[in-house]
Amino acid sequence: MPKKATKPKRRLREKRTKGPKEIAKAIEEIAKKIVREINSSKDPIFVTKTRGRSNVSFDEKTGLIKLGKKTTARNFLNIGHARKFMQTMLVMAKTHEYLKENKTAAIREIYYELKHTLGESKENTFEDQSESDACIVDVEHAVDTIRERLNLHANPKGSLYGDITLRDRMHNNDTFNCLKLGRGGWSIMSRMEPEEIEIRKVNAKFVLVIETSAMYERLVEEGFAKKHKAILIGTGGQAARGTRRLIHRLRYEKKLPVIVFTDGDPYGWYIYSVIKQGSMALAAHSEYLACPDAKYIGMTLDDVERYNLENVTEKMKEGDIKRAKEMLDYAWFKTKEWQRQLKMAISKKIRIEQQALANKSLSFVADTYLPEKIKNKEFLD
Amino acid sequence: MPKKATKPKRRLREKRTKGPKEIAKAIEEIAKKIVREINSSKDPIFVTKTRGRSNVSFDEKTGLIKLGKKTTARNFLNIGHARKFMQTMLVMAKTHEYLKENKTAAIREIYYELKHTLGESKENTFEDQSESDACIVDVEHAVDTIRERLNLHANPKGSLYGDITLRDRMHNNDTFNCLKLGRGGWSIMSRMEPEEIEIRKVNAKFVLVIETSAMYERLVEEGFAKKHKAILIGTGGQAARGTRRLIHRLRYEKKLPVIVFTDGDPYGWYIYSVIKQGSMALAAHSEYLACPDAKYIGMTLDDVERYNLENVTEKMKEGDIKRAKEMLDYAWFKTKEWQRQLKMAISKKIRIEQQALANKSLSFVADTYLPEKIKNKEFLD
Amino acid sequence: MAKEQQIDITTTAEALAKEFKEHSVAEFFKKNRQMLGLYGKIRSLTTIIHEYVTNSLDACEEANILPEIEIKIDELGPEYYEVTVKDNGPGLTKEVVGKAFGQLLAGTKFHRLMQMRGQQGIGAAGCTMFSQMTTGKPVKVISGTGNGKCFAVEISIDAKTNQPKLSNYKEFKRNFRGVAVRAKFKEVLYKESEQSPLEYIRRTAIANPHVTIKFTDPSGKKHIFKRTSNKIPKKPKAVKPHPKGVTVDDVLSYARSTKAQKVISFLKNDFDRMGAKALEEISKKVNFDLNKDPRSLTWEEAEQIVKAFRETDFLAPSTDTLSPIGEEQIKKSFQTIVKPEFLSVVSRKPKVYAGGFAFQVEVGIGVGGEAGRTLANGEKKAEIMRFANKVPLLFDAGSCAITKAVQSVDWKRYGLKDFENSPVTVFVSLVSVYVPYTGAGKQAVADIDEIVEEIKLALMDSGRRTSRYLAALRKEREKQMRREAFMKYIPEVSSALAKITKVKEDKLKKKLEKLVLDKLKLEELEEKIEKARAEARGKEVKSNAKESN
Amino acid sequence: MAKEQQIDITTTAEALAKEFKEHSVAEFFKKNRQMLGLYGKIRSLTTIIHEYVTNSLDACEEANILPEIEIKIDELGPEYYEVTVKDNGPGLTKEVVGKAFGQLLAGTKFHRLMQMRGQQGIGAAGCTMFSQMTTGKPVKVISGTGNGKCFAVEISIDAKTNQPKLSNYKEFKRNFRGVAVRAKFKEVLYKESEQSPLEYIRRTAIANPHVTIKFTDPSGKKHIFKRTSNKIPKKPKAVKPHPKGVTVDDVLSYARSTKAQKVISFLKNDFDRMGAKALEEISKKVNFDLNKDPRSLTWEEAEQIVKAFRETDFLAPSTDTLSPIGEEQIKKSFQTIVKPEFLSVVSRKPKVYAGGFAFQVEVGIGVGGEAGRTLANGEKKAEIMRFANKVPLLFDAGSCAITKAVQSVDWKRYGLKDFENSPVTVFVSLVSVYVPYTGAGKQAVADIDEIVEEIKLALMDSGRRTSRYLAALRKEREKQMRREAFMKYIPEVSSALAKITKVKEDKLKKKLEKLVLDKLKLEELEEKIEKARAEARGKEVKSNAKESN
Repeated sequence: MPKKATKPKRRLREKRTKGPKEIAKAIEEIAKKIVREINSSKDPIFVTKTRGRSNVSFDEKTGLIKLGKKTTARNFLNIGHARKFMQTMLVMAKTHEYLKENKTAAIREIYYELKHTLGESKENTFEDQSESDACIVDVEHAVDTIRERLNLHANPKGSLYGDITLRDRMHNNDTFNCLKLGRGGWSIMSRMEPEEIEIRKVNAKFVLVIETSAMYERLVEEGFAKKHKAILIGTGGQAARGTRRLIHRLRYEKKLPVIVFTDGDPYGWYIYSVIKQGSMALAAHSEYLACPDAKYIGMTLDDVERYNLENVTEKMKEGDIKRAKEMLDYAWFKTKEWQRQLKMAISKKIRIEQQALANKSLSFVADTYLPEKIKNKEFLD
Repeated sequence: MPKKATKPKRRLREKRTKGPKEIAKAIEEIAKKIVREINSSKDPIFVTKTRGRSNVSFDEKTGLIKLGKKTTARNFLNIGHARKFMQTMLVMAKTHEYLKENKTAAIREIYYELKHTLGESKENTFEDQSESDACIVDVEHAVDTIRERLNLHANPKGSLYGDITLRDRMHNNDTFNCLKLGRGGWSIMSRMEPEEIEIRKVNAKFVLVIETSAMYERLVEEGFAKKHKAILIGTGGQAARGTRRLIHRLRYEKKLPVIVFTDGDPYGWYIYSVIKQGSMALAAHSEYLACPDAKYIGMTLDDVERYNLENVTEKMKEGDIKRAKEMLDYAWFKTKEWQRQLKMAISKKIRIEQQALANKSLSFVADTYLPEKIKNKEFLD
Repeated sequence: MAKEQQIDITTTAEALAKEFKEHSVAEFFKKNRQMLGLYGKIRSLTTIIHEYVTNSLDACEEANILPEIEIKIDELGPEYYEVTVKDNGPGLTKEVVGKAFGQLLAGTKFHRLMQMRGQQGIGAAGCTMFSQMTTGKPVKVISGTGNGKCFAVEISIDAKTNQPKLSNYKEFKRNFRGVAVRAKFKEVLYKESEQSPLEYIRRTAIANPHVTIKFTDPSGKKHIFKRTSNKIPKKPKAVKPHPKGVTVDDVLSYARSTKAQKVISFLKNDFDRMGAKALEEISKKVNFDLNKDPRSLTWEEAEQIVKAFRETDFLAPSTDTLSPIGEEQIKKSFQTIVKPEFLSVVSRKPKVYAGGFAFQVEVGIGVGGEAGRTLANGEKKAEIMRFANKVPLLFDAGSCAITKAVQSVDWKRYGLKDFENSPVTVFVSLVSVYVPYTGAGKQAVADIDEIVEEIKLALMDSGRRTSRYLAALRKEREKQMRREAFMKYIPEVSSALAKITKVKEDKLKKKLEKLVLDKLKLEELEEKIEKARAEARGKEVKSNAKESN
Repeated sequence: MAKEQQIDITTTAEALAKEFKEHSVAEFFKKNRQMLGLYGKIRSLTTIIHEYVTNSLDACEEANILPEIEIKIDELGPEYYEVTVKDNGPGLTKEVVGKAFGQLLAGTKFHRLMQMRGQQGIGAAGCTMFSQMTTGKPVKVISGTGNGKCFAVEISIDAKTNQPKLSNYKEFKRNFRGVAVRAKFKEVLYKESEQSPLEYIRRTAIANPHVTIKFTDPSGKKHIFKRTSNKIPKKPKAVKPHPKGVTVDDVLSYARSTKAQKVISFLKNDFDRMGAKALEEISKKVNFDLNKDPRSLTWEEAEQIVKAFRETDFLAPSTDTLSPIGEEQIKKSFQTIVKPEFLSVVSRKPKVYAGGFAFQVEVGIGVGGEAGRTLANGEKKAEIMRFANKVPLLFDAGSCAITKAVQSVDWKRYGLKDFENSPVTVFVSLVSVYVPYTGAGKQAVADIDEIVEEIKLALMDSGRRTSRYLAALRKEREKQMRREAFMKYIPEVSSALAKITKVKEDKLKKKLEKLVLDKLKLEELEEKIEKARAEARGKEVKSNAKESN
C-alpha cells in the first residue's frame, strides 16, 4: 500500500498563471500587431505554435509530452490560410469579450455564438465545431495559457467519490464531502481551476482512476474507498480536461499517488498514458494536466493467464490492432514492459475488460485483484 | 410557470412490489416446473412475454407504451431455441444466487460472470453482452419484475442539481442537498429504488430534464435552478434507467411537473418520448419509469424561425431522416403538433441543437428562452 | 454546296472496271489468316494442333476405329517449331491427300449434313499455307491403309489458283495404317497456359473418352491421356434436313439437286421425319400440283411449302443423326480427369434450330474436389469448358453462345452463391450436324436463341441436381451440428437447474440426454418415411409418363 | 486396350475419297453468313447499310467526287424490309455491276495495297446472297455515268459456281450519275439503338466530314447529315509494301509477279522507300548475285533479303499512301455532331506493322457538353467511337484492338477520375492500306501490338491536352473562388479586429480590400510573364527541331 505522503519525484513547474486582465491584454497586443501590419500594407500574420507530431516530443526528464518551440504563421493573403485566419480573429474577439465581461462558455457554445453565413454565399464562418476548437487551441498557444483561463470549457464528464472535501468558491462557497453524497458521488465539473474549486481536505492514501463508470460503481458498492482509504475517480472513458486537472491537483497539491485502472486494450492504455504524460493534442498544457509518476495497475494481458480469464477475452478489432502498432513507436511506451505488453496484444489479438474480473466473482476485484497488486507494487511501467 | 402542487392527472398503478424473497421464489417455481417436465420426458419449456412491436401497444388512457399479454415459449428440444434456453437458465440461476446472497451486479458483470467456453467447442455460453441482456429481459418478464429487483443494474449516467435532499439508505444514510454540491451536482446512480435512495425533501416547482450535459452546466452556471425553483436533471443523451426512475419518482412521489428540453432533432424528440411514454424495449416497465404528462419545451423547428437561428442549424443525416419517418407512425407521436413538427424536419432536413441558442447570447436560454416558454405554457404536445 | 470537280466520269467508271479482278479463296485467307485463328504466337500453335487432331478424330470415327493419336512438338529455334501428328485412322489416298492438305474449301464434310468436328474443309490446308508463309517449306504427309503399302509426299499450295502442289512422292513398304503429318512453323510459341496445346489436348480427352492421346511437349515431357471407354461413338450419319428448320431458299436449293421427279417424292425422300400423314396435310395446304417437277418450283410455291411445314406437326429430328458423348462417358472422363467431389451430367434431347439443323446439348457440373481453375495463390475460380462437336473451344470465350448461356444462369438459385469464385467446372458440349461458328477460326458459337436457350435449360436441370446435392450435404452437416449443440448445452442447463432447485445435476443431465437422443431418432425415422413416400410418388409419375408415350 | 474392329480399311479410304469435293466460296459464305455479320435481326440490317455505303464512298473518293448518299429503309412486313441506297459516284459498267453485286471475292480492292473502306470484295455480293436466301428476289441496280445513258439490271448469284446471274437488263435515258441499289430482306429488324443503321450513319458522317447523307427511316422520318467540309480527301494511292514489314513469303510472292528482270530492280521498283543508299547496304549483306531473275529466288535468298531489310534504315512509309481524315476535319464534324465543351484531336504520323502495311491513327477526345452516351435516366457514360478506314465499327467492341487500347490508358492521369462514368466521347480512327479485321464481318480490329501501342500513344497525347484543359478550367475557377473568398472574409476580420482594438472597422476593411486586389494583380502579372517565357522556350525547341530535320 503506498504511503500517504509520497511526494511527486519532481515538482512540475506550472507556468506563472496569468490573470484574466493580463490575458485580455495579450489578445489586444496580437490584434494591434495585425492592425499595424494592415496599415503599413503588409500581409497580416497571426503567429501560434506548431501543433502535430513534428513539434511534439517526450521529455524524458519530466516524463511529459511537451510542445516544442516551432511556430506557425498564418498569412491572411495566402488563400490556404485566409479562412483559418478569419476564424481565429473571430475566436480572439469573442474570448476577449468573455474576459472583459467575465462570462464563461462551453467550446460548443462559442462555436454556435460565432457561426453565421458569410455575406451572400453559402459558406459559414464555421462549418463544424472541429474548426472553432482548432482556433481555440491556436489562441491558447498564441497567448500562452489554457482554455479555462480564456473562460472556455469542454463538456464535463467523470465522477468523484471518497473522503475529500471540496469548496465551490463560485457557488455560495458550497462545501461538501464526497464520501457523503451517497453512492453516486460528485459530478466532476469541466472547469476545475483552484480559483473556482478548492480542495479543502483529503483523507486518503491514494487516488484510483477507473476507466468505466460501471467498475467505479462496483468499487463504491464494495466499500473499497473506505477500506483502502482511496479516492475513486471514474473517468467514463477518456478523461475529460476537468477530470485530468483534478487528478493533477490531487497529485501535486495533495501529494497523493495516482493509480490508473483501465480495460486491458490499446484504448485503455492510451487513457492511462494521457493521464500520465499528457496528449499530443494538448502537449502545450501537460504541466497543468499530466501526472508523470502515475502507476498502471491493470488490466494487463498477463492478468488473463494469471487469473484464468481466457474465456472472457474479446477479439481485438482491426482499429485496435492498428492503434497498438502505432503505440509501439510512442516514446513514452518505449519501456521494456510496455513493448512486451503491446506486442503481446498485437500477436494474440485479444483484449480484456475490467469487468471481465467479475468472471471470478463480483467482489474479486475489490477483495483480491486490486489489494494484492497494490500490496506487491505490481505496476506496469 | 407551473404551480408547485400540480398533481399527476392519473396516479400510475405501480404493480405490487415483490420483495427479494418472493422473486427468488418465483424463479424457483419456474425451475421446478422445467425439472418436472424433464422428469416426465416432456420437452422442457421456458415461458416469457413476447417482446417487439407485435406485443407492444400505446395505451391512450394512461399515455403509456405497454407490453401486451402475448407469451413466447422456448423449447429446449427445438434447435432454434436450445441455445437461448440454455442461456436463460444460466441467467436465472445467477440472479437467484444474487438474491439469495444479497449481491447486486451490473448487467455487464453478469455477462462476464457467466461467460465461458462450452466443453471442447469454440462456442461460448454468451458471445456478447446483447445475448445476456436479452435473457435478463426474458427473466424480468417471466417473474414479472424489473431488473433492479433482480439485483441487476445498467451503467449510471446523468447529473442532478437543485434544492433536493436525498438519503442513501444503503450508505450510512448519507443525507445531502444537491444544491450544495458546487456546480457539479450529484451523479445519479443506476439503481434509484426507494428502498435504497430516499427523497427526503424537495423545494422546487418543477423538474427540468436536459439532454446535453453542456446545457445542464450552462443552466447551473446561470443560476436558473435557484431563480426559477427548478430541479435540473442532465441526462447526457438518452436517459439511463436510474435517471428515468428518478424523474418518475419526482413526478409521482413529489408531484413535480416534468419539463423536457432536448435538441431539436428526431433523436432528441425520441429521448423526450421515452421519458414520457416509455420505450418499446422496456414496455413492460413503463409504470415504473414513464411520466405520461411530461411536457416538451424545445427545441422545435419553429424556434429556428422565431429566433432567427437559420445560420446555426445543421443538416440532418440520412439516419435521422429515416428515424423521423418511422416516428411519424408511432401512436404516441400521432398528435397534430408532433406530426407537423416531424414532417417539417423531413422536408427541411435540418436539425437545431440546444446550444445553438448561444448564437443569441450565452444567457439567452436562461434569461429569455426557457422563462418565456414556461410562462406562456408553450409546450409541444 | 461544294463546287463540282472537273472529272471525266466515263473514263473513271471504265478505269475502275479494268481494275476489277477475281480472287481465289486461298488468296483471301492468306491475307486474312487471323480469320482462321492463325494469329497470336500461342494461339496459332494451338490452332494447328486443333486442325490436325480434329481431322484425325473425324477420320477414325467415320471408319469405326478407336483413335490413338500421337502428337509431338519440337522447338527448332526461337519462335520456330515442328509439329508432328500421327493417327491410326483409315489413311488417305494420294489424290485426296493433296486436296486435304493443299486446297482450301475442299473436303468430305462441307457438303454433307453430318455431325463432324471439321465442317469447312479449310483447317489442314490453312496450316499448310501458314507453314509455307512463315518457313517456305512444304508439309510432309505419310499415309498408309494398313495393307503394307504406304506413301510419303510433300504438299504446298498455289495461292493464285488454290490448287495443291505435290512433290517428292514416294511409295514404300510398311505396315502402317493412318496419316502422319509433319510441318514446320515460325511466328509461333509453346507456353503452358489456359490456351496452350496441352490444355487443348486435355479437354479433347475429356470430351472424347474413347480416344488415347500421347503428347510429347518441346521439353520432351510426355503427357498420356488414356481412353476411359472402349465404345466407339456410333458413326455419324448424313442427315436430311428437318422440315421445321428450312428456309424457302433451302427448299429451292435442295429441289435443284434432288433425284426425285415430282415435288411429292422430293418432299418424301429429301426431308427428315416426313411421314404419309404429314405429306397429306401439306398437300392440302398448298395450291399447286405436287406432281410437278421440283426443278420448276417457284419462290412463291416454295414459300407455300415452308409455310405448310411450319403448320404441320413433325417428330423431333431423329437421334441417330447425332452422336453425343453420352452421360456415362462424360461422367467417366470427367471423374478421371477433373476429379470433382460431386458431378451431375445432363444430356438433353436433340432439338432443331433455324436452317433445319439438329443439335444436342450435354452439360456437366462438377463441384468440389479438383474442380475449378486453381490460381497461383491457390484460390479457386469457376472454369467453363466449351465443346462443339467434341472439339474444345479455348478462345474467344467472350463472344460465345456457351459463355452467354452459362452467365445467364442464376447460379445463386442452385446453391452457388458466388459462382465466379466457386470450385466448379462447367462442361458444355454442343453437337450438331452444323455448328454455327462466329468465324472461320471456329472458336466461338454464334448466339442463336434456340441454342442459348437449350444450353441454359440443360444447365438449369444439372444445376437443380447440383443444388440438391449441396443441400443434402448441408443438411447432413446440420444434423451433426444439432446433435453436438444439444450435447454442449445439456451440462449447462442441468447445472443451472440443479443450483436453483437442488435436484441432483447428474440425474437431470442423463434425463436430458435421453430426451435429445429420442428426439433425433424420431426425426431420422420421419425423414426416412418421407423419402420413401417421395420416391414412390416419383415412380408413379414416371410410369404414368411411360404409358402416355 | 480396345478390341480392334473388323473393317476393310482400303474400302473406307477409297469410300472417303469419293466423298471428297470442292466448293465455291459463295457456298461457303452462304452456309456461314454469320461470318459476314449477317446474323441477328438488327445487326444484319446495319451490316447491309454498311456494305452499300462503304462501296459508294470508296467509289466517290476514287473518282474525286464529293459524295452525296441517299438511304431509305421501308418496312414491307414483319421483319421484312426494303433497302435503297443511291450515290453520286462514277457509276459502274454493265460487266462490273454483275461482279460487284453477284460474285464473292471479286472487286477492285482486294489485290491492291490501297487504303479503302472495302478490302475484300465480299460485302455487296454477300447482301445479294442474303436477299436471295431470305426473299428469293434479285437485287435491282441502276447505274449511270452522267452522260445521259443509264441502265437498270437485276442481279442474283449462282451459289454453286459463284457467278452472277443478270436479268431484266434495260437501258434508258436519264441524266443520272452514280449507282442506286434496291434490295429486299427478311429476318431483319429496324430498331433504334446503339447499333442501329441510324447510329451507323451518324458515325459515318462524323468520320467523313465531306459526305452528305440523307436517311429516311421506316417511319418516314428524315435524318440529314450535311457535310462540314468541301475538301475531298486526296485520292487513295496504291502503295508498294514497306521493306520493314514484309515476310519471306511476301517477298517471294511479289517476286513471282514483278515486271522486273533482276532482283536489284525488283527491290528498287516494287518496295516503298527503297533509296540507292539502302540498296547498296542490302547488296552488301546478301551472299548471292542481285542480278539474278527474281522469279528464281529461293526461300533462303529471300530470307537473306528480309534479314537485310530489318538491319537497314528506311524512311517511314510515305504519307501520301494514306488518307487520314485530318485534324481540322475531325474537329469540325465532332463539334457539329457531338458538341463537346472541349475537344482535343491528335493525328499521328503513319507507321508500319508486320506485313509491310502502313497505318495511321487519329484520335479525338471530347469532354463535357453533349459528349458521352446519355442513359435513359440522364446519367452520362463514356462513349467509344471506333473507325477503320473511316468506317464506323459498331459491333464486337469487346474483341477489338481499339477498345483494348482505350481501356489500357490510365485515364486518371489525364484528369478523368472515373472514365466509365465521365461525359466523354473518345473517337479513334485507324486508316491503313490493309486493316487486319478479326473476321469477314469487319467489325473488330485484331489486337496487333504495333496498332494497340500506336492508338495508346495517340490517346495519351490527346489525354495530356485534355488534362491541360481540365487543369486550366480548374485553375480559372479557382482564381475566381479565391477572389470571392478573400472578399467574404474581409468584413469578418475587420469587425473582429475593430472590436478588440477599437480601430475603425471601415478603415480596416478598405485597407484589406486594397491589399487583396494588389496581391491578385501581382499574381496575374507574374503568370503572364511565366507563360510568355514558356512560349518562348517552346518556339526555340521547335525551331531547333526544324533545323535538325
